[in-house]
Amino acid sequence: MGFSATVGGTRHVFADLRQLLACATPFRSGDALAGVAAESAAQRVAAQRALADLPLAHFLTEAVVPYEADEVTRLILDSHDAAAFAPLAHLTVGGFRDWLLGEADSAALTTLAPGLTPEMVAALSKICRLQDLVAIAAKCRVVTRFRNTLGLPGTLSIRLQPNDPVDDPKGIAAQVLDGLLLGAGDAVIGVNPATDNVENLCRVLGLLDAVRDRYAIPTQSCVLAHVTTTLLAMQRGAPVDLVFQSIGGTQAVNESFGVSLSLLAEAHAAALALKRGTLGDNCMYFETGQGSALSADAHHGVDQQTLECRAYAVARRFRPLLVNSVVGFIGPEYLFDGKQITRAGLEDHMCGKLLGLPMGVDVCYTNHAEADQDDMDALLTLLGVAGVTYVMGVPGADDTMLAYQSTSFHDGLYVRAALGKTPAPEFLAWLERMGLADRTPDRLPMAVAGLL
Amino acid sequence: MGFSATVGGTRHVFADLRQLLACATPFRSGDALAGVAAESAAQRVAAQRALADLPLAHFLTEAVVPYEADEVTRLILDSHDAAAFAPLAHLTVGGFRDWLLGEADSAALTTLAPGLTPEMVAALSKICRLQDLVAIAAKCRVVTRFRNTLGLPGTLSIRLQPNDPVDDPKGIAAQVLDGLLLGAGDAVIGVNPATDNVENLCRVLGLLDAVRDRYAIPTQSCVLAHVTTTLLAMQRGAPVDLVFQSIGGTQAVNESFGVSLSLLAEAHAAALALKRGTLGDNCMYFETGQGSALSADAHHGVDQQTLECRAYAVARRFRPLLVNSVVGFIGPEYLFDGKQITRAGLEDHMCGKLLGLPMGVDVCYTNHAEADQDDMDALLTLLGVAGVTYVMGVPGADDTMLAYQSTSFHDGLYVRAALGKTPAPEFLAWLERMGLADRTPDRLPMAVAGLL
Amino acid sequence: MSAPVLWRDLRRHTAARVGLGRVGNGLPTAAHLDFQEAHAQARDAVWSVLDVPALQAALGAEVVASAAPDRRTYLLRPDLGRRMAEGLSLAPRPGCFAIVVADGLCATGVQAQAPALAQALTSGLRAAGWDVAPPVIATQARVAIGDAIGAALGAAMVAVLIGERPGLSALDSMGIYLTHAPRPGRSDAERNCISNIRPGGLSVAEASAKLLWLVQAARDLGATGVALKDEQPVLPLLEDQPEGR
Amino acid sequence: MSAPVLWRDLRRHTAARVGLGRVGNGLPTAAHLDFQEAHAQARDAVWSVLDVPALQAALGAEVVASAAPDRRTYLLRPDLGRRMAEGLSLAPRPGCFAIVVADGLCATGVQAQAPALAQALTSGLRAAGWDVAPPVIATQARVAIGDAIGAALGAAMVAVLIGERPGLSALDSMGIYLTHAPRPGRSDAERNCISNIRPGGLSVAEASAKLLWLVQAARDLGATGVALKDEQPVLPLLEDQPEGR
Ligand code: B12
Ligand code: B12
Repeated sequence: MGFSATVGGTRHVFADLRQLLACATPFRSGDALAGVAAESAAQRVAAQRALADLPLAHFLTEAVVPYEADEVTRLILDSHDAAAFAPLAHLTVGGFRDWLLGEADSAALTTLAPGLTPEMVAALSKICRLQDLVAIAAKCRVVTRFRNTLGLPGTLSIRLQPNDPVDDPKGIAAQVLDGLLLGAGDAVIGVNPATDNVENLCRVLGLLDAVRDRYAIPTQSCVLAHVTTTLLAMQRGAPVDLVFQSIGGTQAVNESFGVSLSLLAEAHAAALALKRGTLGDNCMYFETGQGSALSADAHHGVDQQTLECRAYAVARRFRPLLVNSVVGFIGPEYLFDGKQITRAGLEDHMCGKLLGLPMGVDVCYTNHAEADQDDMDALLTLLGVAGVTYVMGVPGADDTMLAYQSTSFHDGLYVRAALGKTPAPEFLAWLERMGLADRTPDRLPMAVAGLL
Repeated sequence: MGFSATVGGTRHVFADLRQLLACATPFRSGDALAGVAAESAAQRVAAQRALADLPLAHFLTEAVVPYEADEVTRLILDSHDAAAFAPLAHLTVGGFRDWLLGEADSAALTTLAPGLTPEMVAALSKICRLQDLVAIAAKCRVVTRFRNTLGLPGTLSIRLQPNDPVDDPKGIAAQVLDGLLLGAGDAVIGVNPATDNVENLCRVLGLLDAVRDRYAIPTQSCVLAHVTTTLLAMQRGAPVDLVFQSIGGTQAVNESFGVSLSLLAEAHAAALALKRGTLGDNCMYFETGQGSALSADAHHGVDQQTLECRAYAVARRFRPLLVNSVVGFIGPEYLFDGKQITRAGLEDHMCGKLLGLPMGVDVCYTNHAEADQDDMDALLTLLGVAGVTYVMGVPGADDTMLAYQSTSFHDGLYVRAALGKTPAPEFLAWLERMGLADRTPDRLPMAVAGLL
Repeated sequence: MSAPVLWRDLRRHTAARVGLGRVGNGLPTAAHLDFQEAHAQARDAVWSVLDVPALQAALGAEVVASAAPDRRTYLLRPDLGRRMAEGLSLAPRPGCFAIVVADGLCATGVQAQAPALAQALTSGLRAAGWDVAPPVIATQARVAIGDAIGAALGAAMVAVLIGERPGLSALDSMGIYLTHAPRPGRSDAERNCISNIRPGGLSVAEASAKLLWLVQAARDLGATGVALKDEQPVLPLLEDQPEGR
Repeated sequence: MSAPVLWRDLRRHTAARVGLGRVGNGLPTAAHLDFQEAHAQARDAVWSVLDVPALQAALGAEVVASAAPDRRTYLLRPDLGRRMAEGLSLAPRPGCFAIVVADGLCATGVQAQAPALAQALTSGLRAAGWDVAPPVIATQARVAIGDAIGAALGAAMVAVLIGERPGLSALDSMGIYLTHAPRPGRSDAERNCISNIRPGGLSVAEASAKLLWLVQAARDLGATGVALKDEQPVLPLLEDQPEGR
């Protein structure tokens, strides 16, 4: 089945949904690399017009990656909630956009989420301007709980990310303290381990749990090792709050990450069984990012943003506490510059939220991309207005282990102050108790100082 | 006198303040065109370091355009308020930035403004990130009044810009109605006349005044003809609320615009004499924009952003109701793409505000620049967070006479809603009376419909 | 004409994008996509090229290139667009009235309208006693190239017919800039401008009448620019005209 | 060691940018400018080039170019960086252990550390009974070029020593990716990685010890990748070590 639209007197034809979606996507380097980008601005507009006229129901009949070949496609279609979808079943993609900007409210969006497929929201985002991405996302409410409550209106949380190039416990601890002193850590205190060593993993998990416990911080910790390594650590009795894993939007990219839906289900079950959450049992943490499937040659000719949305279908299956796109992290071959990173970050955020996920964004760039702090300040502010659930906090924005620049603890303070946002309520109460809510004392509170 | 700093082991030397300021400026095409941009990122950082260490007081001793040759330099130095400057006299540029981000509050900034020179705030902006430009500007309060009150905390006003390619009264009126229906027009209803014909000017002035009067709209009107043409119109008894003029940062660029300080003073006096303001007597409206001096070969080797700040010194002399940078209007030879436009817009806004001006920004781009609606959405949102006094409102963002894209009436609704801002209070009350505050009726309120 | 009743009826009175409706605070999808399409077209129009042979046939004109070697350079180097390319010269014609036809930021409107306008102008000026030089076509040109051309000719005045930047709703607009005693270094304060000459704007007939009025006034005043005010009587109000221009 | 008392004392314990102070919610000017300087340097480091002759002298290695003709192409076309340039071949050495030294995203760390690491590795592997092929230097290369090179050699395993992307605080970091039975099409799930090898990170000695451990385990398991877990015993906690590594 094909699609077509006329622009400037020329009729543009698109062979299938895959091509239609790809051509409708605002330009980004990864789609050019994959050879699926629109060839001209006119062709892009034509694809957007054809897409705008497409009934949402069509997405239930044409898969972009074959059902037989891909467990993510099967997950999407088999778990689709037709009852939730029913109220919108008559709309086109364009009508969906109009409804979202118009009458839709938070409650309606929450009810709707299970009725939406990743491809529907991907299509939507392709006909949205930046301000639509912001305004629609701002209507979504997704609240999750483990030891505190994330995603409440008016809050903006921070993952404290104290990475060290050799997982030196003192290096990690110093960064944790720095972050706490600057109000970060309510989303999670999460370390990317430098090595994949199991004993090392257990050691870092122990360290983070000890800090949290000692100061009774209402938050959760995570060490972002491979899920198989975390499973081993759980078997060895390590204190695992959240299970982390990088995921993608096709079975093949997940295989290149060494994971599958059944492996994730196993890990989820293991984490649930630990019952470490006090306020709730959302215990998974996922990262995604446009370009990973293409990098693994696992993209099936689908544009990277549609695949990114499909990764959210994987994520939502496991009721995660946190999900974030790593947007600028991978490199310029997928998102070339600040402009592409900004757009992708806001797309990912809105699409994830519409699908019902507690979306954060790693507002970041690498030194081989055409981007700088100004771009990050812009994206961070925009995401704040869009109601992002959380962003990263890295000392001075410089991750000395992962070699990229993310948002700093100071950035977190800036965006909260500029937009009148607060941390998660339980964490805010803790900051107030510690005398850290409004200022950072030059002299460390002694109890905290004792850690090093 | 020279300046220097060492970066990466290399010592970089800067011959004078002019070169130091130019090299410290984040890259933009206009400075490259002028041949004054830094040659490398390292040289730029070196200049920023040297600039950060420079005492603010130095700017009172070294002019970037010679005092003898330039009436703008004379205005800046002769009208400098040493008493207002005194509390900061001990600071360097870097210390100034720290103070602004730290202890400075709105009241202190208002008191300080007459003690600041354009070059001081230009220097400051060059060592600021985007978020600093936002955060510092958000602290500034500048309130002006004519028939309503502009610049109050929590408000964001819109210039309704109903331009027509032949100044057709019906075309203008239809656009005015459209804007009012969408909540725009509290900053000013301001037409750029297609021709510079005096009789035509009087006719358009009459039309706008009649609309305002008929519906008792608490706002002001303006036709943005050349100041000499407006003077003629005033002599002929036309209803002139605000006198408009484009201005620049050197005597020579102003000459290329056909204006001088004395001509502006004459126009200011004439407008004051009309006493048409009901709440206040701020009756001037100025536009500025990076690149105009270079375009007129009137830049004296000074970077375009420093010159832009000097234009604000001209503006503040006349206690204007409104000032805006036209930032993306002129073209890619000065600001190449969305990134450069975004940065410049936020620089202009912060610098103008610090100097005590009611700064708006024409968030816009031309079709020969590398920018699109996404860039505008980002800049608009950032400016909203920074507390911009007003932005433009053009039907559907498309100015059919000036041939560029500015913000639309819808954009105004978006940014107000996203950030919880309201129009000027008197105008808001009027919108409420007319039933336009929350929605746009499909059927026009009859009183309004009668206009066409 | 009946007063509008529905919001969207405002569209009857203007080509501006009024009465678009609203979805929440946003633009309805259809209006948004119309905008995107217009933007794609306007971006392409920047790269439109003068059909010089066709223009020459119509105008019988000489052709000079600016110092900007190509379109990209032209966009970033306005200084080059203001100068004639190295080595070009023009036969002097002291005291003449010079007409320059320049691509500017969009060639379409100039291509379509310059011949008729140059013709109307030439006969009007001749009737007023001017020695009108054959039009000069300038490519990759800015307004101020008229100063260089006018000086080379020794012209008493120059009118530059130039492509205005393309907008979303007008890919065919032309402007005229009139400069008395042209020579490199003239500032914009020393010119007068007539803008938005196109089917949806000022007609060729209106524009040439206005230009002839300005030329006469400039001759009387001995200058163009800020000091020269357009006092041409304005047309009657459009409400007295038939609907839809 | 005494517990820190002042916020800025945290800096004693890490090279990360802790204890920077704050001005309002912002970064103090000095810290901001330090960041800007580091960013300028890191951007330049992306363009650092392997001194191939020097490396060859140290390693006695063969050199292969990837299919990416230059740095800019390399950055945008990872697919090309994973293949050998057209027409290159290597003498087969079935069953060998292959060592590839690749520039990756920053040449500096590889230049400095690869010779010592290759040496330590070679002797360690030989001691374990491996036939170690002479190292192959690969330019404009991605990790997966090891699959192509390993396959060309018929290697049993390949270790790719590659420049990691430069960070603000590390312009000299190297990673090692180990792949069993290399051949084009291997996925990252089928490799193991050792990262952050540099003066401020893992030492060359630690890295080669870990790699030797992994190689041994991979031979036992008959695979690398997710199935192969690094169970090398970890070093004692650093609090028992002298301050400042
Ligand atoms: C970029 C990156 C990614 C990207 C890779 C996508 C891409 N196309 O580039 C994404 C975000 C997808 C990613 C995912 C993961 N990564 Co990673 N990644 C990095 C990073 C920051 C840079 C890599 C680099 O510059 N390589 C050099 C360039 C020149 O080579 P390249 O060919 O372009 O890069 C390839 C490899 O880097 C490979 N890759 C990326 N990560 C990993 C991880 C492993 C274990 C392997 C074998 C390969 C691999 O992907 C690239 C494309 O093929 C490094 C940290 C660092 N400072 O180097 C971590 C790093 C290599 N990743 C790491 C980990 C743990 C992971 C995950 C396993 C996390 C998880 N729990 O799921 C996943 C899955 C990896 C997989 N099996 O594919 C660890 C490895 C730890 C270890 N010693 O084993 C590192 C060191 C960071 C860390 N400490 O957390 N990663
Ligand atoms: C860009 C622009 C500007 C820029 C010019 C800077 C620059 N380097 O480009 C800025 C913002 C500085 C500007 C200022 C003014 N402009 Co203006 N400008 C335009 C615009 C939108 C586009 C011009 C264009 O594309 N030219 C074609 C390109 C190819 O040529 P160029 O060589 O690059 O452009 C030169 C001229 O356009 C010239 N220029 C720009 N504006 C004006 C105005 C006059 C009266 C003259 C003689 C020359 C002139 O500046 C450029 C550099 O030399 C036009 C509207 C339009 N749709 O065309 C209005 C327009 C030409 N400007 C207009 C006006 C009124 C002014 C001001 C007098 C406003 C004021 N009250 O101060 C000032 C001062 C002008 C001056 N004397 O220099 C009017 C002219 C009306 C008329 N018929 O006389 C126009 C038609 C718009 C309008 N209706 O308001 N302008």
